[in-house]
Amino acid sequence: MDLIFEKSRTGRTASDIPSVDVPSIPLEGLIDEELLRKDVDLPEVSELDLVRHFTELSRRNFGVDLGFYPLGSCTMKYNPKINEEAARLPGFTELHPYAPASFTQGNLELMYELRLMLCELFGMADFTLQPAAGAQGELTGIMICKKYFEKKGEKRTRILIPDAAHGTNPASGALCGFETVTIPSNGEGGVDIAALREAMTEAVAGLMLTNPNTLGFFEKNIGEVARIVHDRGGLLYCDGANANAFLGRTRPGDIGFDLIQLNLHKTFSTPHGCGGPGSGPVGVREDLARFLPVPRVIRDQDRYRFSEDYPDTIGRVKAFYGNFNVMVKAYTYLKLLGGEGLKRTSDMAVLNANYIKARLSPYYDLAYDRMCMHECVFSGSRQVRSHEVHTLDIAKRLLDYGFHPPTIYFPMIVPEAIMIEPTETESKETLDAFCEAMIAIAREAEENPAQVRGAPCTTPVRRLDEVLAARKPNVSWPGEK
Amino acid sequence: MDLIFEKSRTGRTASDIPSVDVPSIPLEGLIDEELLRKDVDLPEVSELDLVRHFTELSRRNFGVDLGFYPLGSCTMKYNPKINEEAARLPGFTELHPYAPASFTQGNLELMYELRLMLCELFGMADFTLQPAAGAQGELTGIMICKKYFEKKGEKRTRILIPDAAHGTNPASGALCGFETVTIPSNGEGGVDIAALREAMTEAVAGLMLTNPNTLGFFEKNIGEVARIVHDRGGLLYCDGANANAFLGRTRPGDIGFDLIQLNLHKTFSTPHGCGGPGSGPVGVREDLARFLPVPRVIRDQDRYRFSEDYPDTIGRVKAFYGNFNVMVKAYTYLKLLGGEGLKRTSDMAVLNANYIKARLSPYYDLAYDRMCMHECVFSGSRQVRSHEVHTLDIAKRLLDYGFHPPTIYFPMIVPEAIMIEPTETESKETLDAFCEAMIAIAREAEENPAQVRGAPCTTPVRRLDEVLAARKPNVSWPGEK
Amino acid sequence: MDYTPHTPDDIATMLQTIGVASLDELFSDIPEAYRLKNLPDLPAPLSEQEGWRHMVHLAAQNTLPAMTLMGAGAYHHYIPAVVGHIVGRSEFYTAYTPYQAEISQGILQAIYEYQTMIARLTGMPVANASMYDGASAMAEGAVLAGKTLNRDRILIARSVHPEYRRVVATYCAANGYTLLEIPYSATGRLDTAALAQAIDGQAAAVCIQSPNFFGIIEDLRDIEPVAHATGAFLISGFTEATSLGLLKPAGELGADIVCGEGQGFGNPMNYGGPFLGIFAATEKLLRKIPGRLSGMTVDLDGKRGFVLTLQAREQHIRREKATSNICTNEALCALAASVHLVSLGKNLRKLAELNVHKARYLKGKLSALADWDLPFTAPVYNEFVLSCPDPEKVNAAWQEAGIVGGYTLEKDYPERKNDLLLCATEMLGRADIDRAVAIAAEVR
Amino acid sequence: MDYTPHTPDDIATMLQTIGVASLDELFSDIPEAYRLKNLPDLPAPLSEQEGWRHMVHLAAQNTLPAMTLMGAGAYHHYIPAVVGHIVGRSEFYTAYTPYQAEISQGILQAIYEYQTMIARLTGMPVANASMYDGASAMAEGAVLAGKTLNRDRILIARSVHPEYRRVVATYCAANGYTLLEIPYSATGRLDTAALAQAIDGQAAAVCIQSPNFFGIIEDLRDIEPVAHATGAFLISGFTEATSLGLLKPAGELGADIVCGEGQGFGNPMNYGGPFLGIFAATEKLLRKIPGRLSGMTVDLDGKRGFVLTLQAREQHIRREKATSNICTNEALCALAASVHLVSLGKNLRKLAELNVHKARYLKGKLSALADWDLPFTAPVYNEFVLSCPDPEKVNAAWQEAGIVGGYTLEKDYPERKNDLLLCATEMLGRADIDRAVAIAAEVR
Ligand SMILES: Cc1ncc(COP(=O)(O)O)c(C=O)c1O
Ligand SMILES: Cc1ncc(COP(=O)(O)O)c(C=O)c1O
Repeated sequence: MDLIFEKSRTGRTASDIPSVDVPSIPLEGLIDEELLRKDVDLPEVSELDLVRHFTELSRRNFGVDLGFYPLGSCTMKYNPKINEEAARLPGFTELHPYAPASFTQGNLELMYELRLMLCELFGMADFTLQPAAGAQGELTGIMICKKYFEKKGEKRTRILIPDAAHGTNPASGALCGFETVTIPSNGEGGVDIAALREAMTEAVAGLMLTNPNTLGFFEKNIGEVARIVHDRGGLLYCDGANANAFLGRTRPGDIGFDLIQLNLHKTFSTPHGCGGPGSGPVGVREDLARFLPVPRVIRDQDRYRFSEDYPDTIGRVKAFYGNFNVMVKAYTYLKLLGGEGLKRTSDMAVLNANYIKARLSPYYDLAYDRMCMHECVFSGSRQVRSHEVHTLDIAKRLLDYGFHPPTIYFPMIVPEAIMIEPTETESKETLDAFCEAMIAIAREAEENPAQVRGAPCTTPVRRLDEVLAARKPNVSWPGEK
Repeated sequence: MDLIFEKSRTGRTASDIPSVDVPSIPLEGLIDEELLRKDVDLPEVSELDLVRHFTELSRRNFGVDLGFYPLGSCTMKYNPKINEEAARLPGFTELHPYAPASFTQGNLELMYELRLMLCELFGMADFTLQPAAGAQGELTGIMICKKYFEKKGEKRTRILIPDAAHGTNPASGALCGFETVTIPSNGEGGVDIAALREAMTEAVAGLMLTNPNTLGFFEKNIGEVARIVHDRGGLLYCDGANANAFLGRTRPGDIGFDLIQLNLHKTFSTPHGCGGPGSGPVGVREDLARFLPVPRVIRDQDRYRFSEDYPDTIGRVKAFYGNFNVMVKAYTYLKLLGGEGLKRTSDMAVLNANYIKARLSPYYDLAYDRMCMHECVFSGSRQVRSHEVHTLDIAKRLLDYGFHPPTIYFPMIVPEAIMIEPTETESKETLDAFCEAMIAIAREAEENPAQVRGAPCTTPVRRLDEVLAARKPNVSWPGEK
Repeated sequence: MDYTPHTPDDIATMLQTIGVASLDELFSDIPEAYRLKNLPDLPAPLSEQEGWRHMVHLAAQNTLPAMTLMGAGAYHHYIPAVVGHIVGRSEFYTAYTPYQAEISQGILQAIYEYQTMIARLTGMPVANASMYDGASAMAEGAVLAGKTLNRDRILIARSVHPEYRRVVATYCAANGYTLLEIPYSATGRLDTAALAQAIDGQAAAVCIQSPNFFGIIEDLRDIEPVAHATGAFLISGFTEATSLGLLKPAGELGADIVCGEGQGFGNPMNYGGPFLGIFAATEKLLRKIPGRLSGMTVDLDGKRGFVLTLQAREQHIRREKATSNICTNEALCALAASVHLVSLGKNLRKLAELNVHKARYLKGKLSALADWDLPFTAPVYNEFVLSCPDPEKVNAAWQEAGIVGGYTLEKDYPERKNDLLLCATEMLGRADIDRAVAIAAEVR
Repeated sequence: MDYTPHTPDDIATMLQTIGVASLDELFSDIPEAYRLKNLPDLPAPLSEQEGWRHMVHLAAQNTLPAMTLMGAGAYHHYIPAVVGHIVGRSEFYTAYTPYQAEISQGILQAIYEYQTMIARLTGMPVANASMYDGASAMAEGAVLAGKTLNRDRILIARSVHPEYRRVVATYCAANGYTLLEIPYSATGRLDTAALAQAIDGQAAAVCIQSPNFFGIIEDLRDIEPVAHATGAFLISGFTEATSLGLLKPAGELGADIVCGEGQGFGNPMNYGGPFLGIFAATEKLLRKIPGRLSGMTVDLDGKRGFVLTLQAREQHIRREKATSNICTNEALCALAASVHLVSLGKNLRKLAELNVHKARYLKGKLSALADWDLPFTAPVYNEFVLSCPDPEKVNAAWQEAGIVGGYTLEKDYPERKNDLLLCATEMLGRADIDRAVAIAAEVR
């Protein structure tokens, strides 16, 4: 379909600016003409053009509300509509971040309470709500680690990261100036204890562990892992993006994690919005709280206010207080579910993943054959070997069956990985339909591999030339010229 | 796709009723068990099932926001989003109709002002906002006529209706116990003056005239028509559903119409909602105001309130005050457009219709070849004669081109009628694209009539068996049995 | 602000294609004498921003009630967030009546599902796609009865909502029918003896309401035989849709037409409109009922699909012989009701029970106040009548506290000077009720 | 309330398929010692109705301001109704990052259009799909400069938003960079002489903001040569997106990176978030910039389409060598900005001018009050600094009237004890401004 620029016609408009109701003089008398822009080169369309354009675009997009979205590691659960309604209340949207605290007691109370609920759920002493997403939470966590050792007068330059970790973990470590050391996985998809023991020296700030990890496994030896890290004075960091697996079943703080970042947009059902906004709170054990970013919400008697009075803080990772409006959605969700609902959430998420694992394991190779948590990882190797059908082909073929594909080629340690996270909001019927599609594709791979390799064939565009896109990048419309 | 009943599974639910927080006893102690229902046989689905079901349904529906919708007589213009936002304000949605006037001054002011704006625009002395749609407006208008003659002690039993009229006109007349007499159209698509003169006896209550009429023509001889009706003591009623054609150009009240019903959901851009809700205010000349339905909003000093104190009123056609929330949208629209914007609205609506007429007249027969107002009517006769392609086929083929078809087979006096109302919010580019599709179909009718007759082929279902539907009506799901 | 996309160039080119020199020429059919010389004298146009500010200001002239104790035909219920989300999909709200079935399967299926749910809830085999509201639905029911039976008297219970009675009266007057009101008995229920006396062979219909205007559940077992004895139709109405979740369907108790107000399903009170007229009937009346019907059928390939069916009943085909003049109805309100009903599922029963308990609590507390009494004895759903020394004063006290109080019956029932009709839905928490009672208790 | 659809039957069947006897067994990998015995101690779960009531109550604990005179990094602008309508389409908001291009053409094209509009507005050839906010965008810009040039000093104007400086400082500290603040001159603009003195061959970037924190439009013509003399990057930031409609793009004035806050385009103030980080850069930096990029390409049939491109920059491919760790960004906020920008079109200029006029009017009225002064002389957009005897007292008076007042500069600039930073946007009508001034005039 046409770009909005191609629909533009000189003189059309979808807006009408109020007329100037105050005395005014020509701008040129106020600002040096050389500092003024010549032309605003934006599209000119009517409101109807605009609405049809974006409505049509929306109809070329797939969301959870349209169908099953088992994107591993992303927790694409259903986002209750009540969260959206609550977040649209003008009381929440219309306040300036510097409005006086007397105007914002509702917002402050919400942040304060959300923090307390997260502390209880994860067994941490305190939380900051400032980070805008999981990756920024990681960064914040690693900054806290860094500052912790600085304050102790220790110089630790390395950070350990399992090979199965999400790319943001090493990237966050690096962005904090740490040298990242990869810890291999063992034969069961857990941390290789021997390797960890060897790598965990006094030069190491700690271990960033995703738990359950990106293979969907809970770290069985977590006690041992924690001991090794702590024995060398290191910190145990939890990438909590997979927290949907264990709510009400265990608490990272109890296990020995010193820090954790959460992805509210995964676990607590705030929608992903095609890639944000998110929210990535960071929880810490008692003695690390003094390093948390400022400001922090505190309660004085019955009133809430911000305090900046934390001299050891790492500072700020974001202006203002974090993605407040995302917090409203997560808070609403937590209030509706309570402890009971959250436990059921994880129970059903894990049930769903194990069910898919059980149903598909005759047809696809399992990366590791053991009980999984909220997601399961297959390998498409069998299909490559036997029919030269790759995981990418299987994913694209799923589009023709009306499903969003799983995450593919991640974690990187599984060749031709297919990472399926059904989430708890999906019904058995949906899982069955998905499994049947996967089984049908496995059969197609045998009987008609060309069809799978040629997929998709029912989408608005067919497979796109990514190489061309990268070789000759066109990331901005040059216009008609 | 499956019915929601087919998706139902015992035990699922998308809701959660608050628990009883007051003392309670078993219901059987309160109400005779024989008066209680045994079972609530509604579908059982999760909130996600519900959302996916209705979202998928929505994607099988075509609205103005998706594309051109030139449905003649229906004025499918773009509905500005601001109207929707305004109508969602809790101040407008959350009030009980019997809330004290001190709680509802905003609502009352809105209704009062809307009434005044309509009076000014249409040159009428007063308006009622009570009718829920155009047809109920007609009914109200005819009831007023009836009462008027009753009060005068005259017994008039007939009402005159041109043959081109919308079906609601004769139906409304009949619902008021009038005998309807059809007035033929003249060779130019206007009222046949001689026939009118003959029919307009003292037994006739009046003439219901749609102006511009359903052929899209303004009644040129309206002065003469009014004189004939008034000379015999009759009332001249205007079906104002086509008011989009003349805003700011003329006023029915000035012309000699004694009553008019409007369709706010057409002219004043409140969306049609797949067939309602609408709003059908009725305007009257000074001496008919005493017959309007009660209650009416009045102003006492600076305060607004309802008054029932109109002894000659016809009574009520609806509980409460009409479709208030629809009025909010129309009011918002009127405030944004003002006199200038409304005049431009009609100018562009008429321009668009005449443009389509000019572009398509080489390819399709015009019902009458003259300047039209906001819509133009073709006949598909040429295509039937030459290629046995019917108007229905042309309409269905348009679906494949991505357009909503025009109104077809109406007005009934035009064989194979194709009634096109583009509205003012559509751009020349859209009109051109539509005309090109119509021209292409005219060509297809010559070259490949089977293709046109077999259309549509790109829709979720193909042509549906209407005969079967009427012969063996299935209007309620019997369930699995 | 205006929403036309025409640039000056567009206008010039289009005029040229048409073959006229100016826009004015397009209006030459309007006789000179009637052409406006000046723009209509309306308030100056506003930009969207100014318009929005104005609307927010206007809405703020209303008081959002702290609580609503009023029922009387409009009910304050919780509307799940999914409802607004779905009816806010522009594919639904910017569509017309589904004349082109192939691209309207969405609403046609939704309406078919709505009809099914309404049929099940009312206990009738068929339901239409909606009427304007409960009052006009009852009026159309009465007219249908008159036409079908060719009789010209309509009997209506005095315990039917006063505005419904007025609407029925207005439609009857237009059709030349006489309307007779049947009194209520001491229990608050229809006086069946009086009905038996009033009914005769010219009676086309007996219109009742249950729960009636006093909130009382009528006993159709007593009414049905009397109505049917002379061959009249029994038309059973309701104003409070959620009561359908609890009460035995009128269809199972012998009603010929069940009509009522569906607002309580998924539609806000909206200061009285749009509401949702529910209309259900016996199989026999299928080809005579007013309004749209979505019917299941198959396409050329035998695939299931839906169409507007039995259109031969309707005005656009049958014109003056149509069973009704209804055209635009309340489709989007019906969709909202559908979404709400699907959301509720079997919980509709639980919701209805909650309403009973809340009302009973409020009733109990208020009737325990000094000089407050319960004039009627028959069982109620979520509304009830109380008599107290000065209903106006009580309402004024509530109003002072931001509460929408009760309906003073005296307006419509001069014999009930001290009576107040009150309603309690799930929207009232126990603390709300206690507060309302405390305020009432203070009134001297 | 919970949102799982599992019936007891479902659970039993699924457990059987899996081959375990209970749900507990699924969690057997969690060492016994760490298994919770009790449910988390959270507030009792609420039904949707109760939850909604709670949220409405909580929102009502906030005061909706009568007007907002505060800018300082968050701006009160009118958001056209189309914005909410479009971002409320669930196809957009319930989707993930568009990894599967074939079913994500909607957002990919929308982001491509966003990138184009941002590129045009900033005068840069490329812009990314968004960052968290303006502050972190500037911090990432500084880190990018450091890494690209392999230098470890960052210079930042003291007239950059204090929180942005703090965020840049935090990111710099993590990377071991030193951060040096460059003072402002008496005009309120960057002190270019001080900059010339501070800059050396280790300086990776000069970070400035225009309009700066005092609302003043910087003259990049003076700054650019100094920054580039030693090969440092010129990073030009902004907090008020609508100023882009008026001011010559920093890209045309020689900036290497333009980054800033896009909230003013289509996003409400949201108490500070989510906001929208804008990041644009020179062609040379294309393969190094952080964040997502949508690129145009063709499909197998040669049809135009869009993909996430240059992913080799990103963490999921490059891991520790990635140019940034950003993953989830602010895509929906970027979409809102796009819709707003398309709605505005060339009217963006008119909107910006209106802001200038409103601010000038407010500034003129207040500075005419006794003892009120204008400490700076350089031209401003819609924010400006005023000095007055007691800024706190003025703010308190405004607060009393429901007005969010100005930003007291003393917090961050101890030398500016009497200064108040104020902002006027199109949201203030003349009467609002007059009222605010009248209140200020009363303060003694
Ligand atoms: C395991 C894991 N960690 C971290 C992240 C990063 O989170 P975000 O995208 O919110 O920055 C993700 C997101 O996909 C993840 O799956
Ligand atoms: C000319 C005309 N009159 C009356 C009506 C009836 O209006 P409504 O559908 O609002 O009842 C219509 C609707 O199509 C119409 O076109």
